[in-house]
Amino acid sequence: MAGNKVKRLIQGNEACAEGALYAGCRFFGGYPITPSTEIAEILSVRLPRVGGKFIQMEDEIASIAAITGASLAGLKSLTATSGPGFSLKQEGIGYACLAEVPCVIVNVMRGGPSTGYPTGPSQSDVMQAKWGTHGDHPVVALVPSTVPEILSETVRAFNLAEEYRTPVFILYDEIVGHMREAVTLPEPGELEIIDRAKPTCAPEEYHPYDTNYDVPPLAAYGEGYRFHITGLNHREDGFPTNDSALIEEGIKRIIDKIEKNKDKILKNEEYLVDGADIVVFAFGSSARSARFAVNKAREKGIKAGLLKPLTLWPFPEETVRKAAKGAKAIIVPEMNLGQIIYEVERCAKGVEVAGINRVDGEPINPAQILEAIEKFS
Amino acid sequence: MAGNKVKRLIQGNEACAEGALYAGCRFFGGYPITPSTEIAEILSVRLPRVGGKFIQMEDEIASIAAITGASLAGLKSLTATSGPGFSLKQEGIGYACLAEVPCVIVNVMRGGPSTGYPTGPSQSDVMQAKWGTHGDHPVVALVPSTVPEILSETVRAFNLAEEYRTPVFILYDEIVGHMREAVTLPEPGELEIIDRAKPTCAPEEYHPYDTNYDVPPLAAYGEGYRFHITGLNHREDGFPTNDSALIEEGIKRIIDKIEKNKDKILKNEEYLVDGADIVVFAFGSSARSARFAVNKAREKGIKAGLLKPLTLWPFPEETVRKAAKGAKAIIVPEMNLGQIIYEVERCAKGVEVAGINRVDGEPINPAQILEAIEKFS
Amino acid sequence: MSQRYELRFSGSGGQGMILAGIIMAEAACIYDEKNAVQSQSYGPESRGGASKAEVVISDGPIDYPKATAIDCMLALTQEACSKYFKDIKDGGILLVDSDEVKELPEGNFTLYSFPIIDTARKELGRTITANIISLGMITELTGVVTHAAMEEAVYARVPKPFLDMNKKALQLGFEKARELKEKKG
Amino acid sequence: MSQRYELRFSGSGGQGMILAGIIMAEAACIYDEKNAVQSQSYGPESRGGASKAEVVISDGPIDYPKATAIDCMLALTQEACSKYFKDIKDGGILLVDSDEVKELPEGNFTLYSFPIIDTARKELGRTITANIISLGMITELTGVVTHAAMEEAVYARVPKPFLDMNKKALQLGFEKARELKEKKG
Amino acid sequence: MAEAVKQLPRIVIHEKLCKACSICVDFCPTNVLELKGSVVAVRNLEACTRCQLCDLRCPDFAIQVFD
Amino acid sequence: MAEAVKQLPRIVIHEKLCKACSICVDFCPTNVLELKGSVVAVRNLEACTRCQLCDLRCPDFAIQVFD
Amino acid sequence: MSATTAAKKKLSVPFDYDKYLRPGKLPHIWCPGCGHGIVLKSLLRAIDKSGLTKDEICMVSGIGCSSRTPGYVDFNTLHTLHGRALAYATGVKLAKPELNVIIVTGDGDALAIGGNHFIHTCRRNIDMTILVYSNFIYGMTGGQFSPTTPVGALSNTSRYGNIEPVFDCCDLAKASGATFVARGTAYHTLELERTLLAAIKHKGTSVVEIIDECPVYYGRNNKFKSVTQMMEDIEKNGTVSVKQADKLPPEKVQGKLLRGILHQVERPEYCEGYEKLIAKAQGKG
Amino acid sequence: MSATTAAKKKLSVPFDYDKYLRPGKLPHIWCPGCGHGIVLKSLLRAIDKSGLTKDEICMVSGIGCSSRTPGYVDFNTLHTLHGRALAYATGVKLAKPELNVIIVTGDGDALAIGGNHFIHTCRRNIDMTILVYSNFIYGMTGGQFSPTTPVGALSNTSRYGNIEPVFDCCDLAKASGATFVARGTAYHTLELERTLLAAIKHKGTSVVEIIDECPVYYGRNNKFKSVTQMMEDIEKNGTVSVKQADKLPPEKVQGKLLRGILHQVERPEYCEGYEKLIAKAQGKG
Ligand SMILES: Cc1ncc(C[n+]2csc(CCOP(=O)(O)OP(=O)(O)O)c2C)c(N)n1
Ligand SMILES: Cc1ncc(C[n+]2csc(CCOP(=O)(O)OP(=O)(O)O)c2C)c(N)n1
Ligand code: SF4
Ligand code: SF4
Ligand code: SF4
Ligand code: SF4
Ligand code: SF4
Ligand code: SF4
Ligand SMILES: [Mg+2]
Ligand SMILES: [Mg+2]
Repeated sequence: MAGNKVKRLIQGNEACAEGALYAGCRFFGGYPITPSTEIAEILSVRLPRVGGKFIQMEDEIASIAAITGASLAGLKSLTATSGPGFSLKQEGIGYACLAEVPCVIVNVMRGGPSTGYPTGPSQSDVMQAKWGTHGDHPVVALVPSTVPEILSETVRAFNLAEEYRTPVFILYDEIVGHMREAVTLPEPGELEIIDRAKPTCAPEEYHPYDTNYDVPPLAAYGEGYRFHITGLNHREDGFPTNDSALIEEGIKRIIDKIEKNKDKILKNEEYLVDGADIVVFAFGSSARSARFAVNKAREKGIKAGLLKPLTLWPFPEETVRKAAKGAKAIIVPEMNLGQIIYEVERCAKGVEVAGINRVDGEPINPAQILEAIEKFS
Repeated sequence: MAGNKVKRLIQGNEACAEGALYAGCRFFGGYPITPSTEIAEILSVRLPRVGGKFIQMEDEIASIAAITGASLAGLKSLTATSGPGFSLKQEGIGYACLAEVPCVIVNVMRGGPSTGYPTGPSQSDVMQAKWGTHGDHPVVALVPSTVPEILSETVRAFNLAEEYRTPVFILYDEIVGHMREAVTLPEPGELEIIDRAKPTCAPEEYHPYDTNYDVPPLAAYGEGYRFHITGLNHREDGFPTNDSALIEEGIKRIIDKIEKNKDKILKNEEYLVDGADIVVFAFGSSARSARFAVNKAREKGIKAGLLKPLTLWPFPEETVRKAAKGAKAIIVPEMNLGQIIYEVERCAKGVEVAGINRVDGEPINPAQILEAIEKFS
Repeated sequence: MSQRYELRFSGSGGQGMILAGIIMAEAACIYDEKNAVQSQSYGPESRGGASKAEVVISDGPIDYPKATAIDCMLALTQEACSKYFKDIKDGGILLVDSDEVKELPEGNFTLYSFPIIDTARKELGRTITANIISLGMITELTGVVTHAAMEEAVYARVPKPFLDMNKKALQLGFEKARELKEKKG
Repeated sequence: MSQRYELRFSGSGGQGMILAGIIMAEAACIYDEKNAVQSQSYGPESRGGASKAEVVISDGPIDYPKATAIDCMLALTQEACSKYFKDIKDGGILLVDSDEVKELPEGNFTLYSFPIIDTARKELGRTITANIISLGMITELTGVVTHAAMEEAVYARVPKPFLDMNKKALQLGFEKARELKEKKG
Repeated sequence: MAEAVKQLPRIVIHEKLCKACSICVDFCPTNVLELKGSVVAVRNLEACTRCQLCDLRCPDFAIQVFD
Repeated sequence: MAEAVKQLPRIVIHEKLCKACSICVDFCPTNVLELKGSVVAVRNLEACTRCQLCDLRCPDFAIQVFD
Repeated sequence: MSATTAAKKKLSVPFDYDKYLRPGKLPHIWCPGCGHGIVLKSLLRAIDKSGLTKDEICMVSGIGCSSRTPGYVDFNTLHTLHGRALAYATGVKLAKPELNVIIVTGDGDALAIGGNHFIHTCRRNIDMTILVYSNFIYGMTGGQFSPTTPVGALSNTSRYGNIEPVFDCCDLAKASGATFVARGTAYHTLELERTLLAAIKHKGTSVVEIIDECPVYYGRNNKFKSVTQMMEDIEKNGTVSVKQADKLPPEKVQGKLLRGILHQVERPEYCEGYEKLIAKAQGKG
Repeated sequence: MSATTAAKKKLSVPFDYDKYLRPGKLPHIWCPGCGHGIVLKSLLRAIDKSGLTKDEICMVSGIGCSSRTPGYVDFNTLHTLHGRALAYATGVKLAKPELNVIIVTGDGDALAIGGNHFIHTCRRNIDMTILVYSNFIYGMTGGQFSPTTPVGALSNTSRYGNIEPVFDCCDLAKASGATFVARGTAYHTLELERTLLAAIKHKGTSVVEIIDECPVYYGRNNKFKSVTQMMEDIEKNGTVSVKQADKLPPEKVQGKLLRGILHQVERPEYCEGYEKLIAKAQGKG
């Protein structure tokens, strides 16, 4: 036991709730769905203890709406769901993107499409996270693969949401969500906590989409700044516009604020990637299997490495490009029928890219990955 | 005027309604939304005249549900919407994919994200059409760019839906939707009409997901075949299963039925592509501007060509690869911030790929495209 | 490549500019053997304020559907005129209502000014016929569609009880434009 | 690479197999200085029928969280035993309840059979303590965690009023396993 | 003439806001207002009772009656 | 003994279906049934009134009473 | 126990449920003591009495434990999305009005996520029979409170006692326009059968709220000793028949839910209205 | 015309709407004669009387012509998604209970796509004031029938006459649990002001259905000669005040909508309930 710190064996979903509380989340709006429900259940008990609010809304659409409203009233807000609920939330996600409302949305991925296989793990909503809502919009998505990572990435998700005034997704599969691992709970002050910038100007001068900033400060309702928020394309001052130039400027800015800050948002783990012949690009629980396989391959003398993104969106294009340079092949194991491989293929020009896929509710096992490594080595 | 045929000047949305009626559509469930509403308005008048049913549901979710139910009861069914409604329908679309229910979904694209720019044209829901719902699923999407094409592609959409027992999207932008062009209405028998295969076996032997077929026949409710349909992963007989192998087999089959028949589903128009130095890959109203620009470029002696997909999903990978072979560059004009260009980049390895994008509610004009052609030539 | 001919009908909501555009397009593509594409201002604009309809006519296929270099434009209000005239191409035609459009725009085009609405009111008793008079004038001034095609197109579109009135309006348009042309001569 | 040790606790819903897994994992990663990952059967299985919990223990990081080559497995019912024993690795250990599991599986592993539930009933008056007895036995048989760690883990998890009973159950487990081992020699 | 001069109300019409819907005209109990082209106008100020109904029902914030 | 032999009902228990919820046991007006391990069993057939309540309330299609 | 006497007379031979069950599907997934199985049996008996053939019935459901019902019965069956059963059913019914459409749905499915389709279906008065299985909990997801969970009750998301007021499903149905509204319980199984038969026979939207029990999540969370106790406390003693309610002193009725047919009126049915619309459109009206 | 007398007394100086309007935003987008502007004015006068400051008010809306209101007023304003205003508002209110939340929504926004949030908000009895602008049509999308369009009425999607029965918004609100339910019209502008003031002051969910007019789509489709005629026929002659209804002969009330406060009761308010829950969770309860 490290010092006075509390080390506990907890489930992934529990770690998510702990991370949210640590990050300062004070509002949860959700609707139960397997396999994410524990997050709601835990927060229904824990939030009131810290003066926060938990509300079980009538559905997922209402949930994303409620957290958006709560965030605009000043609270760090969270919702958690799974595939079907994630699909339902898409319109509301687009709203939060365009209106630039910080919030965190967890999707504990289960088998799809449709009701699918509610208790089976999956990684098949990762492209949906990028393209699920209509219209061009910014996307930030984090993909932890261990229980401690769920905690720390949840904190990071809130930080990114606040810093960039945008919804942030946390995507992990049922395996990681329900698995128990030891976590040392961070003490207050141990992890950095970022709060959204609030305006310092006079209320009359406040523009919620002030183009002098990449990320304009966000006032909270009821604190003297009487501003307007809309899901229509709007001007700096928040009011709707039909002016083509302003419309384009507005949409571009919300995308640029992420693009420009990619360096700060991206986070990858590289394990033996330098000089590797075979690079495995894997995230979530597949990354665990991949690391296992990479170790086995190294034992066999194969120069394999693991590139594990923690930020999946924006996509680590440069990192993949670099890793692809020296490599013979990139292997992309995913619990879906091939999604992120599209991105890898796009970035890793010239190198063989091979997917390992399964959608049967079983994890991709190390043996499958090892076999592929051996084949390409 | 060609013979006795009726030639009429009609709007794109009107052509869609005409196409649906011609294809045998007898059920429309929808919820009004700009700029797709005319389709509903016209069908509310026309469907009852041919004994069909029009119902305005309480929202878009109910609309996709109602057309799925109606299709299972044997009627060819349609819904039409725009971005926000398309987002809301995503869960129901996944259901129809997994349950393999033929139906047609029109998205007349407007400016997004969120409520965005309701009266402005856009092409920014094309990736959503592929990835909008959770889980792996088949996608067929058609992208007409003229009023007559809207009519004929609507007929084709119904045919594909019926032939492959799957939802089919028709995506076009507000410009094409509201533009008027002359259309010669096809006479009965002039265009092929495909109806879904119905079972011929004894009711006791009927399996709605019979793996002996790529596309199993679909009985209609109330005609003696008492079958079960679910959005859970299911067995051949339609009942839910937790058997990993069957789950994977089921999902793969619905994807394979499209993959295997790609040749029959894909449709492209190639205009001066053979031997072209610069290929413009464009769809919808952007393809109109592109053809204009290509002609201008040819006048200037530049070997430009236009590759215009009518089927956008599945993506014409081979066609793009082939076109890329001899070319110096591929130009992808889209009324979004870069979506289909991802696919083009993925397929057109080695060739320069450049996007022309705008999201200001204005069409991409020929001059923009010409400029790009000149730049790369 | 075949020749594009671009027309823009502009005025305020309720003056029948869209109908005028549709009739022009129908005259071209149904009654003459040409191609035509008609499009219109949509959205917030359609609720009052300036309103416009565009028609592109050609012998060949029409790709880009919007007007960019206008051959002939009609403006029934000052607002519409000022807002939209800039796209008229060199050598094009601008027809305006002389009572409404007082600030005449300048440019390298032929300007015709005529009290269209007033004529509609005085000669036909209904200002709404101004759009049909305009169609007659434009047919005469541009020759982009035949008189016969325009006649057929108008007769097919207007409701029976108003047929005579509109027939008159169209003929009046032909006539007045002929006079104008002669004057310019 | 550091050594993985894989355990599987299986029985039927309600026998506390998941709790057993959690306690084992806690003994390893909180009270011993090892790493542990615990996972469990989920979903339809969790409604009656066979139930299982898995624990992987290692000195180093644990990547793949599921059991593939099991070092030690417990089976409290025949159904669980037959369903899950196949993953036991060569040289592994299988501990079964001798009253429940009559069809003993064959394989290259050491089999211990003991009336765990009956002992729980007779010696402690409550069959639910069978899982704690089992934990004692497995600790003794495998040595994968220290006795002290297991004691701490059990004491931290069970509610106060039942502490004594569970202390006894654990000690009983240690003891009975020692006897078994000695018998096997 | 010897009578106290009856002070007339002041009716302010914001012409830029008036959309000529005619609600104020039709509901004015004493027919004070009329539509003139595309805006409302005062026709008969004398008759005004200051009832404010025109203001109350004007959807466009376009008419006000001051005492 | 000279009395007409009272024909007893036949209570069929589908053991594979019974989930031992005890509803039939608890609601049987004459205590005919009992729980034995993980299934229900007939304890006192004589007392059965053929009221069918056990069947009617069994959620699992697990018990039937034939006359 | 009036059920006893009724049962004595009618059921000397046990009802043959197998006629309506799909072979090989039992045991069902419901937990020991779950009321959903009891309700299903009442429904099958009512269907049997209705004289409808299996081909004439289409059963539609959403997602939830209760919504698993269609998998077990040998009708045209459609297991849809959470909350959306009624919208799918509307499509089926309008496309084939000759089908007799029965919807089985939970309190969460019908009244939480599905509330909008619920009120709109009632409004349209489309001829369907809707069974709402009210067990005061989301069973399928493991015990979170629902719009019918009593104030103060415990659940996995109301550990401090639920503070959300409940819907009265029957009031809501009536205010929305349903033309047949009734309530039954799993305990009153023969009465429920009669109520369901009347609901099926009614032309227009029929809503029957059925109070049943989730011993696992609602029962355990709220310290019920047994299923039997739940059924006694909630279904037997917590309700009173409308027929008796008038005759009883107010204190015996207060705070209890009424059972039986609570509302029945005639109004034009939607599909019939649509046929008239078609006639009009075709110039035959 | 009792409004006349009332007006005479109170309003010798015209009300200064500018105090609450954002500068430079007029003219608004509403068509000539649209009732939404009239309603807004009643609301602003009611707010003025309530004594609330502009900072204390948060106005939330969905999508529709009526939902454009927040853009014009100088409060904390939130223009959300079609149908979802109440769910956003719930988040705002729960996060900052000291805000006075007012929702402006259309009959389509509130009762068609937004029906579920409507009934659940009423059920929770969260302290908000909901104005439903009922103009019997989807105005913003150009005139399709809505859940309040009368049977037989014409619209762009009911050219043969609407066959869908209507919701009674007030009945629905009451059955769902709203503790203040009222109706007003744009015509009865001073009465509406009083009703809205009472609604704002009420603690709990207040619903006010406001009958107003869409001359462009509902009016033209249904052959009304003018806005004035619409207001006379629908708002003036089509309604009767609850206060007078009792005194009038039944034939003068039948078929008319009641105006005024139709239902008002006290029940625990949601945010207050939540404060108690927090106290309990923190061991202070
Ligand atoms: C869109 C969506 N949201 C959430 C869920 C998760 N879910 C499944 S069933 C259910 C509630 C079931 O409760 P109820 O309808 O009362 O049925 P019961 O299980 O109690 O019979 C929920 C929340 C889902 N499947 N889909
Ligand atoms: C998800 C979604 N569906 C549909 C629409 C299109 N839409 C915008 S407003 C509206 C109806 C407005 O009617 P109502 O709420 O009655 O307001 P009104 O315009 O009549 O004041 C519709 C259908 C939309 N914006 N979003
Ligand atoms: S105040 Fe009254 S009388 Fe005077 S103009 Fe206005 S409505 Fe007419
Ligand atoms: S009511 Fe207002 S907008 Fe209408 S005419 Fe009178 S002043 Fe003009
Ligand atoms: S039929 Fe009646 S008396 Fe006989 S066992 Fe069943 S419940 Fe008991
Ligand atoms: S009611 Fe049925 S399931 Fe329950 S104990 Fe009796 S026979 Fe078994
Ligand atoms: S969880 Fe509850 S509702 Fe679901 S089957 Fe079990 S007892 Fe029934
Ligand atoms: S369309 Fe109707 S509701 Fe909308 S602003 Fe115009 S009149 Fe008002
Ligand atoms: Mg329930
Ligand atoms: Mg409306």
